[in-house]
Amino acid sequence: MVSEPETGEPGEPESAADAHELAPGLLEESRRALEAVLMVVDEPAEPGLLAQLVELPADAVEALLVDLATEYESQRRGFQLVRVAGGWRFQSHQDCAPWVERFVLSGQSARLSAAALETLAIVAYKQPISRAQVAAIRGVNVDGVMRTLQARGYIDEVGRDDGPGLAVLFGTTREFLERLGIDDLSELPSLGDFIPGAEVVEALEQGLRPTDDLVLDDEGSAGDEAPGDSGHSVDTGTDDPGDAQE
Amino acid sequence: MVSEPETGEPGEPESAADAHELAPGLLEESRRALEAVLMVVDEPAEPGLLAQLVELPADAVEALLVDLATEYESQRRGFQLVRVAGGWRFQSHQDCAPWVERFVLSGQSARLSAAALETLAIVAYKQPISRAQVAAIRGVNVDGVMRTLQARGYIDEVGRDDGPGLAVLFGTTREFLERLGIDDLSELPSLGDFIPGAEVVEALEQGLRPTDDLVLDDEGSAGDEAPGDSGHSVDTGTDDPGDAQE
Amino acid sequence: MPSVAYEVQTEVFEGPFDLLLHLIVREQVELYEISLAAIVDAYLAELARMEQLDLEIATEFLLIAATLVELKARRMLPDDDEVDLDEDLSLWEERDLLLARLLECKTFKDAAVSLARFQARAARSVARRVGPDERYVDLAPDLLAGVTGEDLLAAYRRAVTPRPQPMIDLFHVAPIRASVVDAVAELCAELPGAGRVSFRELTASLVDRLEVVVRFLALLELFKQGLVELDQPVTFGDIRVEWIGEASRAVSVLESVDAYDG
Repeated sequence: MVSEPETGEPGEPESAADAHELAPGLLEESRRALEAVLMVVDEPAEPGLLAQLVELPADAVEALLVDLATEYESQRRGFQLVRVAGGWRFQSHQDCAPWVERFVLSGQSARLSAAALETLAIVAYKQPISRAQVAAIRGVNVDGVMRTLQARGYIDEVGRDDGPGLAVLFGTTREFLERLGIDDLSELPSLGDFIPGAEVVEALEQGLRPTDDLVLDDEGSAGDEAPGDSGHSVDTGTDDPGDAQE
Repeated sequence: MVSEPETGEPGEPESAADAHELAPGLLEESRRALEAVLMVVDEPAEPGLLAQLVELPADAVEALLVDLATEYESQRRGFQLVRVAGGWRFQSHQDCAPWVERFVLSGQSARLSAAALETLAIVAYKQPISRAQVAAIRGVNVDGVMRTLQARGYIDEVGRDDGPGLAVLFGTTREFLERLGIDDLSELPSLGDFIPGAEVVEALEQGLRPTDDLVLDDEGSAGDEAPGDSGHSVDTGTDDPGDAQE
Repeated sequence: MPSVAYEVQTEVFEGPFDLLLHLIVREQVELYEISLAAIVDAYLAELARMEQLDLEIATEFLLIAATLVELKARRMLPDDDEVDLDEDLSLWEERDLLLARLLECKTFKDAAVSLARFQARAARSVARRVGPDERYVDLAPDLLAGVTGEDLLAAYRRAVTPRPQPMIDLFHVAPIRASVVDAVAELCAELPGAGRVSFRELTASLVDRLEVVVRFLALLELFKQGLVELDQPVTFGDIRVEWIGEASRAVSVLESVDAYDG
């Protein structure tokens, strides 16, 4: 129902995206959608997902993105659209690195991003936990964030899951405790009777199915909701955090 | 294809930033620096901070940002640069909401209940205010609602009452401004705008009149109960408490 | 006393003001001449129906009930000179206080609606909160500076709070353009011979709210044209739909309907 009939307008066929013979209106709508989404995602967005989003063939999306990147470059924007780690993202332009460094050094941004803090919090409260489980809870790929947290020494590998995948399990470090000014994990504020959403419980269960709930229980985190009582098979709708990170 | 915008080419001196008579090269450099830095801020960046960073007067920076925002709008970008909660930030364009909603998990879009909204309104307009004062206005215990609002970052403790009880006083947060999309509290409509109209006052007055006829002559003038003339068409302006949150 | 057919809907009233405002402002506007007695009775009835009240709320409800009952009693007294003027005055004072509180409460209710509107508008945009990328990570001295356990807890709660599902796979992502014309056509095909169906059934397969709204508009259109019978036995209940027209008239309907675009 979307497909605007191609109007006779030939335009300039030299652009890569135009080569796909998309109607100009649709093209602009798609371009805007891509810009909007890319502006707010906190991990590089895979072309496949973007293609689904705008319902265009992957190569048309790729062409649109290349066009956009060129356009920003020619407008000498302070940001650029780049392809990294298999996805696309906005970042500050390399030419402007000194400004950004200055900003970062000013201490104004010397904090974890909201996304990173959430990830860290999940690891802190649910350790030991695999990357896939964290991703399932946050609903996005967390590889980059987890790498950053590990590089900064806040989290580290603490073992492997017994399950078939032998997933690496993460936990917080001594350094983390020191930064927070506490002696051990039991000093973290208790989760109390806070009940997370069903899909979170599910995500945790999924990942730990082979080893069952023991793993969670002998860890100090207070107020864990009993994994048992969430047995109601919740339909999470999209249980594909797994392929979100692939 | 996307209309090729005018690039940094100097030429139209009508721009607000140009009015500051900055050399075109410097201007462009500053513009790029701002774009680069705004790309990495995770909360609205205060003009003062940005000004310090690019070493320009704050009003010149402000003018540059206004120009940039206009430029993105005219280029029909999928993102926009906005001033909110006392600072500047990039965000996805509101026109693109349908796409972004489907791609990005935005935790903050969970809606507030009618009770929470009313409580929030009281805090917003009467801050700093204690829990007990809010409860007195609403006529119900508000502890739970206040906790929720605090946990979700809308309100926070801002001090203590001087009175004997040293009651904790609450106010709205910067996040509240961000979520409402306003720059500061003065952008909220004045509370006076919501004072019930004459019809409502009359209905209340009428409903709670202790005497059918006028025992106390100087109280409530006669003849205000002409049922005919105020008809049914009175718009009370309220929604049902139940569906206000939809 | 005329028995006012008073049905307080099974709403949850969030407090005595909520209830009283509902009784006076909403109902009275509709029925205009409602007596104080009826309001008081409805209020008391509602109070009786509330099974569990915590003490604090109950007290507030009861205080107001007391004022109301007093007002009602005063109104029913024969209007002679025996009335103690002091008592009378204090009753007026109480009443005025109640009035003032009701007005204040109403004011904030309306302000809340306005806040919700702001919020809904702002929610159409999502902020970029990405932070410096990995190129800059090593520059910052301490990423956890100023972060407390409470911040961490808040972040955890944010992270595990249910949120809208990503719907990439389930939705056709293109903006929905539903037209009433199309919906009328569909209904004209579906309804004749279908007997009595419920609106819920008619919209069960629709995913987007706009589509449901458009279907509803289409139904109203058909109703206007006398082609369907609509019936809603319970307020806010399901609407029952029955085709009463001839199938052949459907075509002419189509031409008279405007197109709505999402």
